[in-house]
Amino acid sequence: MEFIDAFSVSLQSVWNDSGFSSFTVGNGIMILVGLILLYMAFVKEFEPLLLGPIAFGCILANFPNTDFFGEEMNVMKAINFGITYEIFPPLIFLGIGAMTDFGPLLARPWTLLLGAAAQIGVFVALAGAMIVGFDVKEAAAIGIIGGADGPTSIYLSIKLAPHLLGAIAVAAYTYMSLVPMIQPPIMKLLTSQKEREVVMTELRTVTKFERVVFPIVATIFISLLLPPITALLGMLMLGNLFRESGVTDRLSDTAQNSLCNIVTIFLATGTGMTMNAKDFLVPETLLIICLGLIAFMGGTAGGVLLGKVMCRATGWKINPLIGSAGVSAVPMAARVSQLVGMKAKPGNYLLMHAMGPNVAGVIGTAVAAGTMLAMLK
Amino acid sequence: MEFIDAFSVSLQSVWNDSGFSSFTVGNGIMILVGLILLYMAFVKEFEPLLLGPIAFGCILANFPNTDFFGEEMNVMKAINFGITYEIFPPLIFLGIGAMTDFGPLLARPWTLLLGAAAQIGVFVALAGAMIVGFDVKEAAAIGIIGGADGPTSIYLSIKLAPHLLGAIAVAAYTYMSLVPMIQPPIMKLLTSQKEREVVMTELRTVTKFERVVFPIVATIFISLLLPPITALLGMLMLGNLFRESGVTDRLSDTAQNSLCNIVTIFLATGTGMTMNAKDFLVPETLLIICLGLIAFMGGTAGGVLLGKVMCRATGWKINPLIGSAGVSAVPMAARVSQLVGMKAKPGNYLLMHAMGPNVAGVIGTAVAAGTMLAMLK
Amino acid sequence: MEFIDAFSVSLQSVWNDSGFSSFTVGNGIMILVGLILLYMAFVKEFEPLLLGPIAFGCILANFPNTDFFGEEMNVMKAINFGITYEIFPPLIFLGIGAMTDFGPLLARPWTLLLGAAAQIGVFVALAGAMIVGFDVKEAAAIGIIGGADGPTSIYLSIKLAPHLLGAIAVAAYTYMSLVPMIQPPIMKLLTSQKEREVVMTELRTVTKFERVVFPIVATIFISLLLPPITALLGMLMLGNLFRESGVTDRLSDTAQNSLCNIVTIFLATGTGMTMNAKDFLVPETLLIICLGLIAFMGGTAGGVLLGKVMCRATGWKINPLIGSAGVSAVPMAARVSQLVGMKAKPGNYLLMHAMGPNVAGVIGTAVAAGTMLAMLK
Amino acid sequence: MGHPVTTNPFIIMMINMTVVFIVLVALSFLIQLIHKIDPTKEPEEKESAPQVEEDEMQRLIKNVKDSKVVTDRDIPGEDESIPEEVIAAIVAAIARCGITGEVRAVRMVERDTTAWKSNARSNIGSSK
Amino acid sequence: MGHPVTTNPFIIMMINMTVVFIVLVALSFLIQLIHKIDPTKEPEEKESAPQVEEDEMQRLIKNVKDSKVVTDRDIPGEDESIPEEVIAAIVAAIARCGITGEVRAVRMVERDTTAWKSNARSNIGSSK
Amino acid sequence: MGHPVTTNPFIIMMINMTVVFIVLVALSFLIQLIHKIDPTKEPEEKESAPQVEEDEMQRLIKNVKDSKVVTDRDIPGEDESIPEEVIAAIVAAIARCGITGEVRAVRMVERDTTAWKSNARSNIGSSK
Ligand code: NA
Ligand code: NA
Ligand code: NA
Repeated sequence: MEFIDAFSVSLQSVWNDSGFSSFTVGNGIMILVGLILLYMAFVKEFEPLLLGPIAFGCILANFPNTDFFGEEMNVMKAINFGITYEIFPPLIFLGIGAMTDFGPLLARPWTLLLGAAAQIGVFVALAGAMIVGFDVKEAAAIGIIGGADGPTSIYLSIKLAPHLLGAIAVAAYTYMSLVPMIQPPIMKLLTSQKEREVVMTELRTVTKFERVVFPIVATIFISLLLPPITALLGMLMLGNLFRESGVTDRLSDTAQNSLCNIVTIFLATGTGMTMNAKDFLVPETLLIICLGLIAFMGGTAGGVLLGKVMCRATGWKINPLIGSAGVSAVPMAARVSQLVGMKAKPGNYLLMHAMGPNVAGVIGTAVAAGTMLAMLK
Repeated sequence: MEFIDAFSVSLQSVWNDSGFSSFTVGNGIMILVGLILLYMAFVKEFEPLLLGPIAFGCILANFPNTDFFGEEMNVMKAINFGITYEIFPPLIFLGIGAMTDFGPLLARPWTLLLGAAAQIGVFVALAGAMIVGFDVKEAAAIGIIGGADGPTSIYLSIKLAPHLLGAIAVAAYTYMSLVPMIQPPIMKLLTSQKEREVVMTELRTVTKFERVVFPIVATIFISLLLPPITALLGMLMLGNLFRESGVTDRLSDTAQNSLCNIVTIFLATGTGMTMNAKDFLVPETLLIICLGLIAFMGGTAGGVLLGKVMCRATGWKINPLIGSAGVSAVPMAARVSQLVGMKAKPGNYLLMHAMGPNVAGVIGTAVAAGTMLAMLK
Repeated sequence: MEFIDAFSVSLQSVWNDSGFSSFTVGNGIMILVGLILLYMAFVKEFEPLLLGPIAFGCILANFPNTDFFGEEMNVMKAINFGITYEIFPPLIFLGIGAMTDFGPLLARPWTLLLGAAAQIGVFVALAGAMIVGFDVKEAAAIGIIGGADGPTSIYLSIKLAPHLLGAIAVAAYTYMSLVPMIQPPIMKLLTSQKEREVVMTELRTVTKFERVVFPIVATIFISLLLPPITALLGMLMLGNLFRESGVTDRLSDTAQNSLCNIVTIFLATGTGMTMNAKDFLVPETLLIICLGLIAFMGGTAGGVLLGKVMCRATGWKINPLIGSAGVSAVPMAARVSQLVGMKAKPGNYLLMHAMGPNVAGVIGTAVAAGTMLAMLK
Repeated sequence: MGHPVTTNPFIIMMINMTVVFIVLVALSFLIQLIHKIDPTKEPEEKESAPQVEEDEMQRLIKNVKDSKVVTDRDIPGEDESIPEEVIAAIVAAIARCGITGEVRAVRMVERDTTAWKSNARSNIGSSK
Repeated sequence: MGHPVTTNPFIIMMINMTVVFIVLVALSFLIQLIHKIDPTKEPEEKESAPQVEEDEMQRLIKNVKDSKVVTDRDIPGEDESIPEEVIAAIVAAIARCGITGEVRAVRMVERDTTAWKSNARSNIGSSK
Repeated sequence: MGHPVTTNPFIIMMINMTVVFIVLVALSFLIQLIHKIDPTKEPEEKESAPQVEEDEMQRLIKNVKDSKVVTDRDIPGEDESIPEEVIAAIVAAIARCGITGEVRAVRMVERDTTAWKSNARSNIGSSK
C-alpha cells in the first residue's frame, strides 16, 4: 500500500505546513479586524483607496507560514522596505502637491494661523498620551493623528514609533473619513448663530508669480528651520511647482496619477502588513483610537476658536466656521465648513474661503511633525 | 609615427574588448533563437507583449563583455533582481486580478471542477518529466507550463528550477498563443456531435456582494491551506477587489495599466535575459518543449473529459466543450470553446459559459503551484 | 521657572539642529544657483521638464542637516541609488526609443554620416578639456555635452567622472535649449546663399520590414562592437521595437509616458541632488560650461561642413543646413535647419530631411560614448 | 518543509491532483455558501425569459457594438478589437436574460442590485 | 540631536505649539512679502464688484457645469462627481469677482496676468 | 579593460572620431543591406510626383491641422502645440510624394505596404 501510505503522509505534510496548523487566536482576531476594516472601506466608504489595501494587507500579514518576513527577499518584503525606509510617504506627497491649489492660502496669508491653531489637537493628544503612559516619541506619533494627513502620520510613526504604525494609520484614515460626523457638533457648540452667518468677501486674484514663488520660498524657509521634514515638505512643494510652473504638465500629471496610485497601492498594502497581532492587539490600540479622536476634536476646536478671535479682530469679516478646515483632511473639512455655513444661512458659500485654512493645515501638520522630529529624534 | 602606432594599438584594444573577440557559437545560436522568437512575437503574433521583450532580452544577454551580471549594480541587474526574488509575477497578477471578472464562475461554482480537471495536464507532464529524468522540482516547474498562466509558471520556475526559467517561460507563452491550434482537434476527438450541440441555459445574475466577498474568502481559505502561494494569489484577489469594490477605480485602473505594463516590460525583458547558452542550449530544452505540449494537450483533454461526465450528470445541460477552457489562457481558450461550439451548431454561444472554467483555471493553476511548493520546497 | 527654562533650552536646541546654524556660504550660493536654474527652466523655458527638477534637487541638496546622504536609507538616497548605478538613463532611453521615428534615417542611410560628423564637437571638446588640464576621463565626460543627449551625458558622467555630473547635466540641458540661438549664426557663416537654397527631393517610403529590422540589426552590430553602451543603446532600440512592431502599443505607450515621466522625475531630481557646493563651486565648472559651448559649436560646424561636402558630391542634391541637425537635440535642431532654410528660400521645407541626421545624432552620440568607454574604462 | 515521501512519479501526480481537487471543490462549496448568505440577493429569481428572435438579436448586436461600456466589463483583458463572435455571445446571453430594451443596463443590473451606495466615490485627494 | 529637556507633557505641548505658530506666522509674512515684490501684479485692484442677482447665478451654475476646465483647477483632488454645493460655491466666488460673462476666463485671468510666456510648452522628447 | 596608449589629446580625438565614423558608415551599409533584402518592398518605385501648387498646399495644411494622426507619427517627441512650420514641412513632404487626396493615408501607406497582418493586436490580458 505504498500509495495509501505516501498519500496520507503527503497530505499530513501539506496540512502541517499549512497555515491552519499554526493559526493562533491572534491571527484570527486580526483577520477579523481586517474584515471589519474592509467593511468600513468598501461599504461605509471610509477612505476606500487607503483603508481598502490597508485592510487587505492586515489580512495577508496574519496568515501563518507565508514567510513574507523571512530572510529571503520577496514582493511583500520589497514593499515593506519602502515603508521602513520612509520612501513611499514623500512620493505620495509629491502627488498631493501636484493636486493642491495654494491660491486661496496666498490670497489670505493669515489663514495660515488657522492651520496652526488646528494643530492644537496634535499637541493636546501628545500631552494626553504622555499622561496615560506612552513615552514621548510614541506620544508624538499618536498626536499627529490629529493632523489629519495620512502620509505625514505614517512618516512620523515610522521614524518615532514603528510598532504603532498600523494603529496610527488606521486611526488617522478612519477619523479623516469621519470628519463630516466629528466636526459639525463641535463647530455649532463653539459658534453663535450670528458668527455662523458671517458672509466673507471675495478672494483676491493670485498671480502666477505668487503661485510659483511660494512653494520655493516655503521649501527654503521650512527646510532650513526644520531639516527633518525636508523630504516630505520638499516633495510636496516640488509637486506643486510641477502644477504651477505651467511648463511641466507631463510631470504634474504623472505625479498625481500613475506614480501616486502605484505608491498608494504599495504604501497602503505595506502599512496593513505591519499589523501583526503582537503589536496591534494590545490595550494601547484602544488608547490610540481614543487619543486620535481627542486630537481631531481638539484640532477642530482650536481652529474654530482662533476663527472666533479673528472674527472679532477683523470686525466680523471672518466666519469662524472656516477655522475647522485647518485640520486639513483636504477637501473634506472645507466642505464641512461649507455645509455648516449653508445650514446657518442659505447661500453663504464658504468653500473657497475654507480652502485656505484647509491647505494651511497640510503645511501646519508637516511643520508640527518637523518640530517634533527636531526635538525628539 | 606615434599617431599610427597609437591608432593601431587603440583600435586593437577596442576590438579586444569588443564582443566580437569573445563571441561563442553558443552566443550566436542564442541570438538566432532570440531572432526566431522575435519573428514569432511580431510576425506570427504569439503573445507579442511578452515574447517580444523576452526575445529581445535573450539577444541582449548573449552579447559578450556587457558586464550586465558582474558585481556592480546596473539597470539589467536591477531588473534581474525583480525576477530572482519573485517581485514581478505577483505585481502582474495584481493587474490580472483587476482585469478578471469572476462573475461567470460565481454564477456556476461547479465550473471550478473543470478548472481543476484541466490541471491534469500539469501533473501528467510532471510525471512525464520525472520519467525522462528530471528531478522532482524541475518536473514540477515543467509541468506548470500546462497551467497556461505565464506569471505562475515564472514564479514556480524561479522557486524550484531557476536554470530552466527561460525555456519554461518561452514554452508557456508559445503554447498559450497556439491554443487555437492545439485545442480544437482534441476537443473534436473527445466529444460527439450531439455533445457539441448542447445549448446551455443563461447564467444567473451575480450580486455585488458575491463579487466582493468571493476574493476575500478565496484568499483566506487558499492562503491558510497553501501559504507558499499567498503572494501570488493574494495579489490576484487584491486586484480583483480593486475592480469589484466600486470605490477604488483609480487603483484598479493603475493596476491594470501603468503598473502592469511597467512590470511586464521588466519581467519579460528580465526573463529573456536569463536565457544564456549554458542553460538553454541543452537537450533538456527540447524535452521541456515536448513536455509542455503534452501538458497543454493533457489539460485540454482533462477539462473536456470532466465536461463529458458533467454533461451526463446534469442531463445534457453542460456542453463539454467549455471544459477545455479550464486550462486558462484567458480569454483565448474560452474563445476556442465558442468557436468549436459555433461550428457544431451555429448560434450556440458558449463564450460566457466558458469564461467560468476559464477563470477557474487561473485559480486552479495557482492552487496546483501552491500544492507543489508545499510538498517540494 | 521650569517652563521658561525648558522653553528657551528647547528653542535653542531646535535652532542648533536647524539648517540655519550650519548654513555655509557654499550652500547659499548653490541655492542661488538652483534659483537661477529654476528661473531658466520655468520662465525662460529651457528644457523645463529636466532643468526644473534638477534645479529643485540642487536646492534640496544644499539644506544642512537633512541627513539625506547619511547611512540610513531614505527616499532621496533611494533616488540617488538609481543615479549612481546608471539605472535611470537606460529607462529614459527606452521611452525615447518609443518616441523616435527612424524612418527618415532609413530612407537616406548616408545621413548617418552627418550624425557622425556632428560628433566632431564631442572630440574637439575632449581635446580642449585635456589641454586645459582635465584628465582624460573627465575630458570624455565633458566632451559628450556636445552630443546634445541628456541621458547619454548623464550615463557617461556617472561612469567616468561622477563628481562632474551636476555641471555636465546642467550644461547639456542648457545648451540643448539654446540650440535655436547657438546654431543659426554658425550655419549662416559656413554656407553660401546658394547652398542654403538647395531643395531636396522627397524621401522614399520606408517599409515596416525596414523599421522593425533596423533596431534589431543596429543593436546586434553596435552592442557586439561596443559592449559598454549596450544597456543604453539596447533600451533605445527595444523602445523603438515596441513602437514599430505594431503589436505592442501598450508597452510603447507606457514606455513613452508613465514610465518615462516617473523616471524623469527621479533622474532629474536626483541629478540636481548631486550638486553640492564642494563639487560645483570650482573653477572647473566655468571651464565645463565654456567647453560645452565649444562642443556644441564644433558639432554644428562639423555637421554643416560634411553637409557641404555631400552637397557637392551629390551634385547639389543635399542642403548642407540639415547637417547641423546631426547634433541631435531632437527635434529642436531639425527645426532650426528648417527655419534657416525657410529664411533663405521661403517654401524650402527641410524638416523631414533634417530628421534623418537628427536621429542619427542620437545613435552617433551613443556610439561616441561607447567608444570612449571602451578605450578609457 | 515537506519532503517528498516517494519518488514514484505516478504517486506524486495523484497526490497533487487530489489536493487540487479537494481545494477547488471546497472553494466551490464556499461560493455556494456566499450565495446563500448573500443579504442582497433577490428573494425569488424569475425563471428563463422567452427566446428572442434572430432579427431582434441582429439589432441588439448593432446596439452593443455602439456601446463599449458593456464589453469592457464582461470580457476580462479585452480592450480593443472585440471579435464579432464575442459580441454575438454577449448579446445572446443578454437576450436570454430577457433584457431586450436597454443593453447598457447589463452593468447597471449587476452593480445596482445591492443595498450599497455606489455613486459617492472618493479620490486620492481626499484620501491623503 | 535634541533631547527633550523636560518630561512635563504640558511644557512639551506648549513648546511645540509655540514653534509651530512662530513658523507659520513667519511663513504668512513671507507670503505677504512675495505679494509685495510681485512684479506682475496689477497696480491698482478694483474694489468689490456689485452683487449679482440670483437668476444670473443660476445661469452661471449651469455654465460651470458644462465646462470642466474651471473646476479641475479650483478644487484640489477632486476629479469626479463634483457636488453641487462646490459648484455653487465656485460660482458664488466668481460672481463676486465681477466676472459674469465668460466663466472659463477664471483660469485665463489667473494664468495670463503674468508677464511670462505660457503657451510654448516643451516635452520630454525635446528634453532628452 | 583598455588603457589609453597615448596622452596626446589630438591623437585621442582622432582615434575616437575614426572609430565613430567607421561604426556609423558600417551601420549605413547595414541599412542599405536591409533595404536590399526587404521582401516586402515594392518592385518598382515610381519616380518623383509632380509639384503641387501653393493653393493646394494651403488646403493641405488645413487638412493636416485637423487630423492629429499624421503628426504624432512623423515628429518624434512632439505631442502638443505643433508649430506651423512643422505642419507645413510635413505637408510639403507629403505633397511631393504625390499623395494629395487623403492626408491621413500617410500613415496607412507606411504601415500597410507590408505583408504582415497588423490589425489583430493582442493585449496583456491574453498575454498573461
Ligand atoms: Na493637517
Ligand atoms: Na491555468
Ligand atoms: Na547627439
